[in-house]
Amino acid sequence: MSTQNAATRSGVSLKVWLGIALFGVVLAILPFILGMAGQSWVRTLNFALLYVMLALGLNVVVGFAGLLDLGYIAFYAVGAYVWALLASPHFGLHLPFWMVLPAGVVLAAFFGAMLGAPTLKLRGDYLAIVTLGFGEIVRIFMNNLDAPINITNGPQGINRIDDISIFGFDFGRSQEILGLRITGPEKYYYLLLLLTIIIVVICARLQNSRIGRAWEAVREDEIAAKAMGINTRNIKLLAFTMGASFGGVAGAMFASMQGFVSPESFSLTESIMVLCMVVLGGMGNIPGVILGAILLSVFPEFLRAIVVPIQQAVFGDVIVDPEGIRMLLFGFALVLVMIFRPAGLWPSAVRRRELTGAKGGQA
Amino acid sequence: AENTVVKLGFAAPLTGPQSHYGEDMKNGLTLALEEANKQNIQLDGKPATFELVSRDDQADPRMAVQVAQQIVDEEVNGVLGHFNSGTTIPASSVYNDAGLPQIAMATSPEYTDQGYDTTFRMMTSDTQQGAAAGQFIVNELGAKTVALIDDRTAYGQGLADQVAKAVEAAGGKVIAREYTTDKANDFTSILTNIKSKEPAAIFFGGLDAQSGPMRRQMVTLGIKAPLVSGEMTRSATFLKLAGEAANGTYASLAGVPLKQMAAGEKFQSNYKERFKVEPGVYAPYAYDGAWNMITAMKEAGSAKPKAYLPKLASLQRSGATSQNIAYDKKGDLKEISVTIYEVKNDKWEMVKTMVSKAN
Amino acid sequence: MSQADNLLEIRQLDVAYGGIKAVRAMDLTVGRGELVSLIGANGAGKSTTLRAICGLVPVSGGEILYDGKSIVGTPSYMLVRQSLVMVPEGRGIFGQLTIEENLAMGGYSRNDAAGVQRDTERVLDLFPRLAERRRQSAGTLSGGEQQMLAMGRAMISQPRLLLLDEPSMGLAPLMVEKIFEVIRTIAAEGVTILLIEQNAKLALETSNRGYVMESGQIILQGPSGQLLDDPKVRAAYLGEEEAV
Amino acid sequence: MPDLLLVANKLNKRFGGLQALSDVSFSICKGDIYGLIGPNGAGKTTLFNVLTSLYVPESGNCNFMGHQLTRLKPHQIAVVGIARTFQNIRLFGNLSAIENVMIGRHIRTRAGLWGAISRNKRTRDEEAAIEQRAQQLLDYVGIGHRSNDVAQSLPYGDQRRLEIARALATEPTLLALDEPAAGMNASETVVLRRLIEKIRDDGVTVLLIEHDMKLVMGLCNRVLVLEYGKVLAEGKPADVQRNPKVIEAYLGAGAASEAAKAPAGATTKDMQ
Amino acid sequence: MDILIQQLINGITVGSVYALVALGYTMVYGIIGLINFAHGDVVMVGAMVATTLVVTLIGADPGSMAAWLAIVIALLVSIPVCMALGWLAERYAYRPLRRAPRLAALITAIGVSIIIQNIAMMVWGRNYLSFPHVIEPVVFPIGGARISLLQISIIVIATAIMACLLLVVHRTRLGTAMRATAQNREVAGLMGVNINTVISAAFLIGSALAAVAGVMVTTYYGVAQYTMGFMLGLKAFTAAVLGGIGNLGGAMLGGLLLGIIESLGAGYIGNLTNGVFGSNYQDVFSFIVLILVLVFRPSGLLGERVGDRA
Ligand SMILES: Nc1ncnc2c1ncn2[C@@H]1O[C@H](COP(=O)(O)OP(=O)(O)OP(=O)(O)O)[C@@H](O)[C@H]1O
Ligand SMILES: Nc1ncnc2c1ncn2[C@@H]1O[C@H](COP(=O)(O)OP(=O)(O)OP(=O)(O)O)[C@@H](O)[C@H]1O
Ligand SMILES: CC(C)C[C@H](N)C(=O)O
Ligand SMILES: [Mg+2]
Ligand SMILES: [Mg+2]
Repeated sequence: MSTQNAATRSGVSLKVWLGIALFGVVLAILPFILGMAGQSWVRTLNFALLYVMLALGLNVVVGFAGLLDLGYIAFYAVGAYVWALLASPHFGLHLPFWMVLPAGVVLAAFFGAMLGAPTLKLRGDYLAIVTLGFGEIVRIFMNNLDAPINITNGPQGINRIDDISIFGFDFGRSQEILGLRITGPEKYYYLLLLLTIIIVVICARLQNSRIGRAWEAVREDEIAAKAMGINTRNIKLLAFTMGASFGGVAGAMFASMQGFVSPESFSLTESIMVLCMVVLGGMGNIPGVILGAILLSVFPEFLRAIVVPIQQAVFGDVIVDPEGIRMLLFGFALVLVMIFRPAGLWPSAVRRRELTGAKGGQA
Repeated sequence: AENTVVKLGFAAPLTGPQSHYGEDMKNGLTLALEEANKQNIQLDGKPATFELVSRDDQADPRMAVQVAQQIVDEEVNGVLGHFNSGTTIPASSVYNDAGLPQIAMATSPEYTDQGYDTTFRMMTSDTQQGAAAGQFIVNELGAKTVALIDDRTAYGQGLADQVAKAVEAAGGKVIAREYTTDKANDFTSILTNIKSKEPAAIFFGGLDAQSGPMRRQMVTLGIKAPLVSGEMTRSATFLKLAGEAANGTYASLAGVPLKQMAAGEKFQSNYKERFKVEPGVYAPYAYDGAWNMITAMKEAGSAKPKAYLPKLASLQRSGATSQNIAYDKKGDLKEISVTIYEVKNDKWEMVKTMVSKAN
Repeated sequence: MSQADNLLEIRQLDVAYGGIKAVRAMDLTVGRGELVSLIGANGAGKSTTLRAICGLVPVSGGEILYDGKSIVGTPSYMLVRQSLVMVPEGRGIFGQLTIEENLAMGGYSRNDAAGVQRDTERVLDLFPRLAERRRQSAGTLSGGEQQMLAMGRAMISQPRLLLLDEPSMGLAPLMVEKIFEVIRTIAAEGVTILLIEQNAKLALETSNRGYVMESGQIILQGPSGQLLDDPKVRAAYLGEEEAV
Repeated sequence: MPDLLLVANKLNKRFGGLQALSDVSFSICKGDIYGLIGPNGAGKTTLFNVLTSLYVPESGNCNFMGHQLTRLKPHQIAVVGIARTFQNIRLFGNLSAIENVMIGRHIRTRAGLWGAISRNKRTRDEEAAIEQRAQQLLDYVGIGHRSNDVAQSLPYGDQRRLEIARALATEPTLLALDEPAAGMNASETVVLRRLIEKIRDDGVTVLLIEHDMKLVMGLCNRVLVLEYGKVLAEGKPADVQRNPKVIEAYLGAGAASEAAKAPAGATTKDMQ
Repeated sequence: MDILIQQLINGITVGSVYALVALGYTMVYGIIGLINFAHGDVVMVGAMVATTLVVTLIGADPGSMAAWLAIVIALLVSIPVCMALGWLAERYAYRPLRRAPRLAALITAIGVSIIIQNIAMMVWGRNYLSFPHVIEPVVFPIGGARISLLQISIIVIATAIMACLLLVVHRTRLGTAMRATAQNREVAGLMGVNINTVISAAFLIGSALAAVAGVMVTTYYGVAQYTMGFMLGLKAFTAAVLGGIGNLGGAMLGGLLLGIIESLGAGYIGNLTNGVFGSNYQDVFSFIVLILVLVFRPSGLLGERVGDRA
């Protein structure tokens, strides 16, 4: 195995490095290219990156450890609200970036563990419904904790949240750097890109580690995993915490980017959306998950951009409700992709096996 | 000579369950811009053509920021919208960053409380409306004990809170507070609770999709108290959903009935001619909003935001909805009116208009 | 043997999983009333052969004739109605159904309630352990008990051709004897049987003819007695140490 | 007096109305290959499940090198030194053979979250060692050439061997095998027998459930016979297989004579 | 006391509807292990079809036809429509995925749900349909509480249907075949069960129940709209899990319980917490009950605890 890898590594290394370098350059100038078409595309790109983080986090739970989590968005919400509460006029607190972000991550991770604890014994779809419930509980609390003491400001949400600012470098404002005008969304892009890369590296390393293997074992057969001495409780908790902390990072970024959070951004539909990204892209496979997140976050925007113009071009008028068509196409896309690529667009080797290895059954 | 193209951004829910409100607003704006284009207005030294750059925010805060950016990218000269509080507020910071004046629909008070100089309204805020409804309940209906229900949306909760304040201020008492959601259609449990406390009136902050069935269930449960609600309930849908039970329901609506508006009849006939349907509640306000902005531009002789913004702030004009349109320091309308309607014989009928001059 | 005498006839059968060929150019026949055994090492392709006959895996080449008619592509539920019954490897009992319900499933494609009832009683007589636990869910039975249940259930299906995949696996010695007795009884009643067994000695002692399979191919065939004496068979399948 | 490794005392386990184990007591010494036989449904697998804490017994206890097994969680059993295989094979079916064995190394390795993320030298060395050891174990059980094949696609016999390799990866003191020869033909069983002997010779005590009497009688130095959850007999294989109660309940006449032909386990052991 | 009784009546009525919908979830889940996210939308279609029909039959002129006759006709039409819908979804969206990983099927179900909703939106528009007010609001007092004839009908009909279903599943050949297919599809095939037929049957029965539930919802609340299936489906799914998913009795129990928990929750949280929390925490209350139940009984109230035989 390793010898084989080493051989290929030296063989194609130049090409691979060139590829990576090229990819890096593309990533580096992407916002400026998109920015030419309008800053809103940079914002779309930023959201795609946020979803990549979320999908990677959920992938740890669902893809690596095999725990179906339908309430994942709760951690995103926790991250976002921590930022909103600690850096906005709501409590008059304006704590700096390097204090708020860790707080958000830690609190999200803590919620991850809290969710994990009561659900450890549950299997498969029982877990799904409990996590779903958990997600709703978090949302409901955020929607209602404006009384008796106003903590979250309820359905009104929290407004005028601080931008991230590092050593006076404010991510929310446009400025000129070395004669180059760089806008707020563009600055956020680089920050998000950096965070995304860190998360990708962490995920990749975890997957190919002792812990990653323990997750695989739990996913494949929990009893056998126990017999191997794996403390399945801790290992599942770890998956929840890791996944949640990535969600927390994404949430904090969301809050500062938007400047506004309200509970309606953290609905069950969002959780389902992120799950779709993970599964459609290729559960358990990091590149696949990234692909899924990017496609599903951009695809609706893309449809929005074309449905009306196409109808106008073809019929000369908007005949069918554009929203209906857009969602209809989205639904069909989900169904068709799953039918033709049940393991996802870019599946991991293991998932592909699951599909072909139909031998045995339950016995 | 070349024309000055004046682009006005517009965003509202144009798809989804609230899209009819968005369409209504959009029609009102379209009417205003078409009129303006016929008037040969000179801006920045050239004849001006007005264009609407319209975007769908799906009533979703996240989308709202996204489309706000798109509108800014289009280099518009000003913004009309959004519709919901949840979308208007986050989007307003994007417009403020770009220095664009924004005239939004009703929304919760926070919109103009942010300290931005670019935020204005087309009609009353939820505070003003809630206050009127609260006063009506206590003073006109004579209900001293009131139960409140809201749907935990930014709109419903905001409105119910204002009503609560107004009720207490008028000497009434809020004796029960219950909650539902904007997706529910079973209210029997909370109504059973309320019934046991025997309030003289029930106020609901939320949509007609809820208030309709709610009213029916009140009757089934034998609750005699009247239902009072906000503008969303003053709809044909409510009448349809509540059926015979609808009678005895009150609703407050910002503004005055078209017939009583300064130039309401004229607006109504123009609108009908142009769009072949009756104007909705919001169309005349949107129409006035657009004219407010255009008037400010005319006064400044320029469509540049920096140039006409002060003129907008000091605007004083007579429009379709009121003869006395002017903004206070925050961007709220100085003179507002709220009308209360009641269902009688299965139809909405006007009860009373309450005009107040704020500040 | 003429074609009409063969209840099952396999010609040049190929079966593949993905790219891997598990069965290659296999020829095999089972005459009416015959008890034929098929032996071979782990992974030789025995189970795959049975699964192909029952339509559980797609056939990539060749013919399978049952009662003179091709059954390639016929779904398994249709085959049962033609009295072709299989007891799968690993027993395939319905864990959450009771023992009675499992047996009832054996009679699923029969239309004579009285006959099913009679056969059920017979099976319960044959396996008193099952009778003791009629209402227990089958999933809690021990391995051996489950095997008995699977056999009993198949008997209720009134097979003409019975395919058995390792019926002795996991059974206590006494039980193995008993199962083989049952197999002989069934055979004596005129049911044609194709038997896969790891216990090659017992299988060959019980059957009329045998086939030996290796890496997807038949490498030896003949009357069982003859195979039992074959030195290659003795070395490879009967575990005679001196020959290894 | 040989070292006692495991002492079970009056274990009881019920399932509803069924007494699956009643007052089962026995002891295993270091170096034993201890046979566990009995009719189908006698409670052998249940006993395994109780020993490995998958089931909690109603009463009784079980001492293993000073640990009370009944108080441990299932995952702690492997840590104190008991590894097992399953009657219905429970491999990590979609993972490759070598990954299965590498998972077995879990409790004998340490890399944690930080090690995994930073991938420091220690972690890299440990990973290399895990992989190396896993490959060794696959070679040891004789399926080294299939290390990259998916567990599920292996033939039955190889899957059983893989389960053994995976269990050995936890470095057990006691290896509990539940019908390892099921589904193997006689020749393959011979190979398996050599493997078990080798494992014993390498210092691992073996507890073996098997219905193949030739294997049991040839391999074990002591045998425990269960019937209806009760101990029917215990002792040297030669004695057990002559016990008329055992013959009647379990062996049947045929198997008794068959087994008698096998060389007695005790002698094999004495020879070493 | 009156309040308690009233809350129980409220709860049992909604609970009966939840139970009917939950049965559809559980049947499909029991057989193919799929959380059929689109099931709630089938209920919605049932409600929409029924409402449209009743409106057409007697909408303008309440005297034109007996209300009950119109509703029966509506039922007779919406049942086959829903059955066709369920069958189509199974045949073309889920069947190709029988051997696929379970989450793939789950995502497909989400896709199907989106498709049904949006087609419904195109057919019926976004506005709420109103069920005509044709049923005389006959109300019986029970002490200070009130129960309407409609509520009684809903409870009685739902109970009767559920009893029939239990008989079918536990006493008929089809039922045993269903349960066998649920356990091991391949072997069920070897027993002569045409598993495609059996799985289709589960979808057909589930969808028929959904249609009935849809008609009940729209007659009871008087509203129907294209998004209504989502919440209802979610509630019913929760109920199915509460009772033990895959278990018919569990679905019924879970449905009833959830209905009661919700209404008691909405009714009493305020009193219990001294007004700190109110009916806005109703769903939190339900989910906490659910979580507690699952912590102590990990397979739901009546779920099969398969001794996971190692
Ligand atoms: N679902 C599958 N996917 C891929 N390969 C398979 C599958 N099922 C079986 N095989 C392979 O096909 C070959 C034949 O397997 P088969 O199960 O028919 O063997 P067998 O003779 O019955 O062995 P055993 O005695 O172990 O039951 C083996 O190499 C096996 O690994
Ligand atoms: N989880 C369980 N629930 C109910 N009964 C069980 C359970 N596990 C085992 N049993 C019952 O306990 C008895 C003993 O089963 P066990 O599996 O221990 O037998 P065994 O000796 O291993 O048999 P075999 O040799 O056939 O594998 C059987 O009658 C079985 O039905
Ligand atoms: C799958 C369902 C039709 C049957 C279900 N397992 C029950 O009996 O409750
Ligand atoms: Mg086989
Ligand atoms: Mg056993």
